[in-house]
Amino acid sequence: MSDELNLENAEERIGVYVCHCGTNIAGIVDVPEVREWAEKRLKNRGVVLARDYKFMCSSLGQELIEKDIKEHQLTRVVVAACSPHLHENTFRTACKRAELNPYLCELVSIREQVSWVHTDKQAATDKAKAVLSGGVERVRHHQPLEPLRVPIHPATLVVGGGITGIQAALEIADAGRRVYLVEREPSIGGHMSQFDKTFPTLDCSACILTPKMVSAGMHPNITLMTWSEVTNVSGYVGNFVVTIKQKARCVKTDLCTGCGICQEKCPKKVIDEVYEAGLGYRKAVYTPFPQAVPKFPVIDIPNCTYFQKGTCKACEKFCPTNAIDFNQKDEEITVEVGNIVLATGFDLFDPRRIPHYGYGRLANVFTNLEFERLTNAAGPTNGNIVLRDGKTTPKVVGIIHCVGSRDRNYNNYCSAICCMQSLKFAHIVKERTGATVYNFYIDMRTAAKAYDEFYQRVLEEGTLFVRGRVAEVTDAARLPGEEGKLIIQVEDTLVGKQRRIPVDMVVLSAGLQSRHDSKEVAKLFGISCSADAWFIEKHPKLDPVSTMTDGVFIAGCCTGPKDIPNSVSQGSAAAARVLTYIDRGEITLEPVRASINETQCSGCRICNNLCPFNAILFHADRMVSEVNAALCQGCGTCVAACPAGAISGTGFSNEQIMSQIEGLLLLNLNGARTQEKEMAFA
Amino acid sequence: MTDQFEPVIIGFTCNWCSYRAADLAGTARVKYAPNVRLIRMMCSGRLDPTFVMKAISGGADGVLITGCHPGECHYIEQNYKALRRFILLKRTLTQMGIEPGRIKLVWASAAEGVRLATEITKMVEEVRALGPLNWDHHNGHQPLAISHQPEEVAA
Amino acid sequence: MSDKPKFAMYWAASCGGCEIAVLNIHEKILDVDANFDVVFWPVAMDAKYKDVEAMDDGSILLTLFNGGIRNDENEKMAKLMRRKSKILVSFGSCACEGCIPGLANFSNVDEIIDTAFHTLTTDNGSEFKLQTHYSVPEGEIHIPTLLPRLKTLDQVVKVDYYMPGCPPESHQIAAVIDLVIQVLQGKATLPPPGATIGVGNSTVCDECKRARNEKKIKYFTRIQLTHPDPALCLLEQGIPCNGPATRSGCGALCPAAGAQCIGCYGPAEGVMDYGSRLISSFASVIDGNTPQEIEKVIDGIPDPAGQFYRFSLAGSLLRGSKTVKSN
Amino acid sequence: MQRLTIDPITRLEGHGKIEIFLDEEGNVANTYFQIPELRGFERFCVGRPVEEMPLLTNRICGVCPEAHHMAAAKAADAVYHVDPPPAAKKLRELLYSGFYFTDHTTHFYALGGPDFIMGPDAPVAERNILGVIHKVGLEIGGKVIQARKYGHTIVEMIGGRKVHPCTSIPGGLTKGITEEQRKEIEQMGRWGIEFAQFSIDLFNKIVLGNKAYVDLIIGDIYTHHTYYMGLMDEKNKVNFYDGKVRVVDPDGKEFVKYAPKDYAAHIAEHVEPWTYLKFPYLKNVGWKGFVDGKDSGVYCATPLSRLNAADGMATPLAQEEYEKFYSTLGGKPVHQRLATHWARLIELLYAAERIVELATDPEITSPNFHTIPTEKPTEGVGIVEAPRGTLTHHYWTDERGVLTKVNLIVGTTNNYAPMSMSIKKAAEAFIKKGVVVNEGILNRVEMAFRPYDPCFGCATHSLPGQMPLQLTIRNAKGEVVEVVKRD
Repeated sequence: MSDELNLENAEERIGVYVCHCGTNIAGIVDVPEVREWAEKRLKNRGVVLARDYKFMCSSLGQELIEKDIKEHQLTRVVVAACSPHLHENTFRTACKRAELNPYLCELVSIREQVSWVHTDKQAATDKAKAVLSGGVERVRHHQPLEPLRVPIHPATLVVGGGITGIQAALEIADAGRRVYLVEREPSIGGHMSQFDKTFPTLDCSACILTPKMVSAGMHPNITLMTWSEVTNVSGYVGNFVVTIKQKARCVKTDLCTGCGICQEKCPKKVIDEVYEAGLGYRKAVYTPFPQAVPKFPVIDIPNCTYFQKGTCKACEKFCPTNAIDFNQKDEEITVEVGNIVLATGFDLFDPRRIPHYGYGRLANVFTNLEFERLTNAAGPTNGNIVLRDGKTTPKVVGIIHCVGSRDRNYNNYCSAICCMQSLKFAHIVKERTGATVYNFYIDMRTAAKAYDEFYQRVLEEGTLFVRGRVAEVTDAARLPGEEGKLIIQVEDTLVGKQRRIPVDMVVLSAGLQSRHDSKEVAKLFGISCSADAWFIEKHPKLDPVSTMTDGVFIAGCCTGPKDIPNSVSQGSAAAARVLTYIDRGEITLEPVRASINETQCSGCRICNNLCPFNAILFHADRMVSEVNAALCQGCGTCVAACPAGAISGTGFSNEQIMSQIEGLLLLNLNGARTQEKEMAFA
Repeated sequence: MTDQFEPVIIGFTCNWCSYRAADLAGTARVKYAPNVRLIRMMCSGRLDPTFVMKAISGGADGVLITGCHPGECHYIEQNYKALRRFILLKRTLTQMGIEPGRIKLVWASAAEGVRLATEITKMVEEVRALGPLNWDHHNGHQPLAISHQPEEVAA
Repeated sequence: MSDKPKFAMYWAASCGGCEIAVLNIHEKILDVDANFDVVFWPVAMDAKYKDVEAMDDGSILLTLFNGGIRNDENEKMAKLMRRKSKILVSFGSCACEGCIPGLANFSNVDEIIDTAFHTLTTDNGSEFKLQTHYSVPEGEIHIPTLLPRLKTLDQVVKVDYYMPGCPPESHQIAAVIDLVIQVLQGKATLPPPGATIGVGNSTVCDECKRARNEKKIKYFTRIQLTHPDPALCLLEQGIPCNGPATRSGCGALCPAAGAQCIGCYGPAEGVMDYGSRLISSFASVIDGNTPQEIEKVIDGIPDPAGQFYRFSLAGSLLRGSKTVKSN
Repeated sequence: MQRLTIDPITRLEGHGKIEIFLDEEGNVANTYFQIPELRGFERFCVGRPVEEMPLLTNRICGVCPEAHHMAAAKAADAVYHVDPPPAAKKLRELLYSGFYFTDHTTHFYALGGPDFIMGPDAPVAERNILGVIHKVGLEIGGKVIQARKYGHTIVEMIGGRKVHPCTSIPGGLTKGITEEQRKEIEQMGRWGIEFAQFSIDLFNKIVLGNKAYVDLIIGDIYTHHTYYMGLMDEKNKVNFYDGKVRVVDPDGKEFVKYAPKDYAAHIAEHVEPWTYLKFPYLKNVGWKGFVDGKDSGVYCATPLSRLNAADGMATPLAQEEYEKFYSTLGGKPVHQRLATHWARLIELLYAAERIVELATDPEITSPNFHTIPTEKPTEGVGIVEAPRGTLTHHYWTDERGVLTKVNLIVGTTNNYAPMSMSIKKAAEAFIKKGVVVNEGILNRVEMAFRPYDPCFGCATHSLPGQMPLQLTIRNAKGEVVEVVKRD
C-alpha cells in the first residue's frame, strides 16, 4: 500500500549529455532539440544542465562531463548515446575520475535503438526524448555502489584436447599455473592428429603436433584427463567447482607402460569409426594411434569379449605389469578452478545428408577425413591412395568443394578450410599417383599467408578447376566412356554449359559444423550458442575469445570454422586472458545482487528453489531465507517473485524500473496525448 | 506525425539476448516501428507483473516482454519463470478487459535482431488496430509519486 | 466541551464490521473515553454533520475513517473529515484498498444498477428508471449518486496512516489506541506519516503455524474438493492461499481454521500492487515449462482476477477493469 | 407545503433518511423512507467461484456476517447437490446460535431496551446502555459485556474469526471443535440460559409492570395487520438455521409453507425510483402499495413475525415464555410492533437453550465435518433466518462452480415496506396540526422502526441501532422554519 516511488531525492542535480555520434545519431534525431527539451521540460525532474556533443565517448566529451560534475556539483549523469554494452564503462569511468560514484551514471541508447532503426525524424526525435526522460527518472533512484571483488582461483580448466586446447593448456602451464586438460577421447590430439599434411606448407601434421602432445602430457602443471567428460559446473568466475567424469579405462595407469602387448593379443577387431573414419580397424583394447598421449590404452567395454561373454581376458593374461583391471568403475572427480577455456572443436558435416552426391551409396565417394586417412602413412593403406577395393589406384579424381557449406539447404556459412584442404588433396593426388584431378569449386578462397601462392602452385601442377556447384555424382553411364566410372554432373559457369565428367574417385570436402552436443555443453557452462550452434563471443571483433559469462572463454573451431593457425592463436589468446585474471588475483563484478530484508521475509519459501545458482538458503531456525551474494548472479528472478516484497535488487531496483517506465511514458507519440501526459509534471 | 493513432508500447528486454538483439538490429540498420520503448533488465525472470500494470496504468497501449529462447537463458532457466508469469498475468488482464493482443511475449536470441524488429513492427500494427487503451484517462493519471496521491490533485 | 483531544470515527461505504471490531475491544473503549473527547461517532453517539462543519479545521486530533468512497456523499464527507482532522487514519480494508465492495470495479455503474434491478424476483416495469432526484407529488426527494468506481480513501484525500484488515483485529486496534494515548502522554512518538499501523512487519506465513517446504506447484485445487493436511502449508497442497503476499497482523486466523488466507490485510510494506505479487509468486513456482503444462496448472484457478485482487482491486494500479468509465 | 427531513445520523451521511411532507394544515401528507446506497453484490459476485460466496457475502454486513455466511454456505451446498455431514450442520447451527445470542443481547440492552427501561421521554443522554446500567445496577453492564463476549467466543471457535467467519465451505466446514472447546461452549450456554431468563424477568418487571408501557405496546399506533414470515422446522417450531419458510396471514392462519428452492414462486420485489432498496412482498397476494391487511402482499419478518408464524418454540423454557407471551397479549397473531422486543428475548432464551442442546450432542466433536462434493455444480438456494428477517441467497453457476447469476433477498429488506408504513403511521399519530414537534415525538417516530432492528448494513451500509434524529421543518418554499434537535 505504501509508495515505493516517493521523491525523497528530488534534490538531485542531474547532468544530461546527448551525443551526435557524428551523423550516426544526429542524422535522424534532432539532437539540439532533444537537448533543449531536456533542459526545459526535465528541469523540474532535477536536470540542471543538458549538453550535446559530436562524440561524447571522445576524451573531450568525457572531459566535458568531468568538468561539469565538478563545476556544477552534479549528483547524477545521464548520457544519451550508444548501447550501454559499448560505452557504459567509458562514462562510468569518466564519472569516477570526477569523484562521482560510477553507478550514478546512466547510459541510454538513442543510436542502436533509435537513430539506426528509425527513418521518421520526428518520431525518432520524440522517441529519443522519451528514452532520455526514462533515463533521467531512472537515474534519480540509482544508489552509489561498489563493484564486488572476487578472488581468482589460480587453476584453470581446459575442455578439449585438440590443437587449440593443447596450445591454451601449454601457455598457461608454462606460466606456472595449474591446468586441468579434459578430453573425451582416449588421447589428446583431436582432428589434427588424423591429418597427413597441413596446408600450405605441407609439413607433416603428426610431426608438428606430436611434440606439443607430448609436452602437454608430461608437463608438471598439466593434469591430463582423457577418456573424461565434464558433468557439472557450479560457482562463478574465479571460483568454479567442476565435476569431471573419468570413464573406466580398465587399465591401471600407474602400472601400464604402454607397451601395446594387450592390443596385439586382443582377439576382437572393431571398425574404427573415430580415428580411422571407418576405414580401418582397431582392437577392443586400444590406443587410437601410436603417438597417443597418454600412452595408456582403454578397453572398449561394449565391444570387449570378456565384458560381453564373460570369457577371454587375453589382455589380462598377457599384460606384463598386471595393469588390466576389469573392475574399474567410472569415477567422479571434482576440481576447483578460477577460469575455464572451452576448445571443444567441430564435427564434420555428414555428406550422407546430400544423397545426390552418393556418399555411402557409391563406394568410391570419400569424405575429406577418409581421404586424410588414405593419404596418411600411418593410415589403413599406409598412405597409398586407392579405391575402396584397397588396390586400384584412381586415374581420375574429382574433388568437390563446399559440401554442406555455403548452401542454404545445409549451412549458409563458409567452412573456411575446404578450399585450401581441397588444393592440398589435389597436390597430394598428383604427387603420389599422377592422376588427373578436377577441383569443383564455387569460388576460390585463399585469403591467408602463403595460401594463394599454394593455389598458383597447384594450378601449375595441372589440376583442372571447374567453377560450378556439382549437381550430382552418379554411376549411371549414359555416354560412351562413362561405364564403370563415377560421373560428376556440373554446370561449368565459366563456359556456361553442363558437363558430365567421369572419374574414378570422388572426394567430398565436407564442411565443418558445430559439435552435435554443443547446445548442451553451452548450457552446462552457462554460455550461449548462435543459430548454427557455434558458441557466441562476447564481441565478434573486439572480444572474440570471451563469452557473456565471466571466466568462461572459447577458442578454436567451437566458435566457428577455422584453420590451424587461427585455432592456435585463439588458444594462446584465451590463455592470455586467463593469465591476466590470475595475475590480477581478483576480479571486480557488477554489483547487481539480490538481498532479503529479514524482518519482512515471512519464510514462505516461494523463492527457495527459484535460484539455479543455489544462492538462496533457508534458515529453518529463524524461518527466513537469505541470499548468498557471492553465488547470486543478479538475474532478479527472486526479487520479482517475492510475494512479500522482501527481496530487493541493486542496479535494477523496483524504484529504478518503475520510474523509468514513468519517464518513458512522459511523452506519448500523439501530440494530443503528449499534452495530456505533461500535466503530470505541473 | 500523421493523425493516425500511434500506440506507445513499453518493451522489457533481457540484458543477454533480447537487448542485444535490439543492439544487433541497430548495428545492422534493420528498420522497425518507433512506437516501442525498451527497458533493459538483467533477465526476463526479473519481470515483475507490477511493471506491466504500471505501464498500462501509466498510459501504455501495449506491453512487449522479451527474453532468451527457452533453454538458452543466460541464467539457465529463469525465462521459464517469465513465461509462467506471463501466462497467468495475461489471463488476469483478460478478465480486466484488456485485449490479449496488447500483451506479448517474444523470445529473441542475441543473434535475432531481424526477428525482434519484425515482431515489434507486427505488434505495433496489432495494437494500432486495437486503438488507444488510455488507461490513465479513465482511471485518473498517476503522477510521478504515484500511490496515495489523491487523484484529483494528480489529474 | 472538555479540553481533551478530540476523537472521531466515521464510516463511508462499509459493512459496519469495523465498528463492531472497535466495539469488541470491550474495556479499552473506556480508555478512549477517558483520554479523548469523542466528538463524532455516528454509530455510538448523536452528532450532526453541521456540528463537525462548525469545528475549526484540524481541530479533531484523530479520526478513524472506515469504508470506501462509493457515492458523492461519501466523497464530500471524506473531504470534510480530512479538513477537520489533524490525523486521518484510513481504517479497515474498505478505506485502505476498497475491500470486497471494490470488486464492483469490474463493472461500471450502469451494469451494477441494471443487474440489481433485474434479478429473478424483481418486478420492474420496463419503464422503471432509478432517479437520484425524483419528483413526488409533494415535492422532490433525492438520493446520492454512485461514483463511476469505488475509490479508496487515499484516492480522494491525503491519508496520514493506514490500518488495514477486514476488519482490523481488535487486539491491533487496542494496541494502536494504547500507542496514541502514550504519544499524548509523551511516552511514545508517532510513526512516520504514511505508515501502515496495527500490523506485523511481514506476511501471514510469518504467523502461520503450518509446516512449509520448497514450493513446486503441480496443480491448483479448491478447498471444497479436498481434505488438506491440517499441519502442512495450504499452498503446497494446491489451495491458492494468499498468505504469502498478505500483510501479517491478524495472527493467521484463517489458515489456523483450515481455510486459505483470502488477503483481507492487504499487501506487505512497500508493495505497490498486491495482485501482482501473487501472480508473480504463484506463477514462479508452477511446475511446468511448456505453455501447455503451465496453462493446465493455471486452469485450477477459475477466477485469477478475483483471486488476486479480491480485496485490493480499487486500490490496485489498474483500479478496476477496462469497462469502468471515466471519472 | 411543509417538509420534515429526518435524517438518521447526519444530513450528508446518507444511511437511510426519512422525508415527511406536511400539508398546509401541518398534517402528514406523505412519508418517504429512502435507502441511498447500493454496492452491487449481485453484479460483482458473478464470475467468482461459489466457495468464496460465504466469504464475500460476509462483507454485505459486518453486523450479521454470520447470517450471510450461513445462507451462502447452504446455497453453495445446494449448488453442488452435496449434503454436509450431520456434525457440520450442527456446528454451523451452534455457531449461528452463538451469533443470535450476541446479537439479540446487543439489541435489547443497547438499542431497543432503553426506550422502555428509561422511558420514551427520558433524555437521550440517559436513554442508552449506560442509562440502563445506572437504573438497573452496575453488575448488569458486566453481564451484557459478558454475554456479547460469550457469543463472539462461540462464533470464533467454530467460525475461525470473531467478525466475518471463514470456515463454512460447500459440503461442510474446514474444521471441527475439540472436547475442551465443547465443554467451554456448554458452560457458556448454561450461563446464557440464566442470562436470558434474567433479561426476561427484567422486561416483565420494568415493562409489563408499567401500565403506560403496556398501553403503548398494545395501542394502535404501532400496530399493522400484515402477513408474517419465518423459518420453521417440520414441527413448525422456530428454527434459525434450517427448515421451510412458513407464512401466516393477518389472522394467523398458514398462508403457505415453502421449501427454500421455491422462494421465487412466492416472493417478488417491488421497486421505487427514489430508493436503492427494493420492497419484497408476497407474489400470490400482490403489491398494493404501503398498506396492511389481508389483500396487501406486505409481510413482516422479525422475531415477532417468527413467533406469529410458528406453532411454538423447540426448547422447553422458550416454549413456556412463548405461551406466556401470547396469553398476555391476547392470542395469536400479535400485530403490535413493540412486542417485538419481548419476542426477541424469547428467541434469546431459545438461542441459549439451543447452544446447550447442540454442545451436548455426542456428534458435535466428530472429525467428520466435511463431505467432498462429487456432483456437477449447477444452481442452488440457501435460506436462513437472520435476526432481522428471512435471508435468501440464490446462485447459478457454470460447470466449474463459477457464478453466472446471483439473487439476494436480505433480512432487513423484508421489512422495508412495513417499516415505511410504521414510520408513516407514527408520524401521522404524533405530528398533527397544532402539535409542536418535540423530542418525544421524534423518539416515538424512531421507536416505530427500532423494533425492526433495521440493519441497513444488509441493504446499504449503515449500522442498526440508535439513530439520532433531527427534524427540520420547512415551509412550502423549502425554507427552514424550525429545527428540532435531540441533544
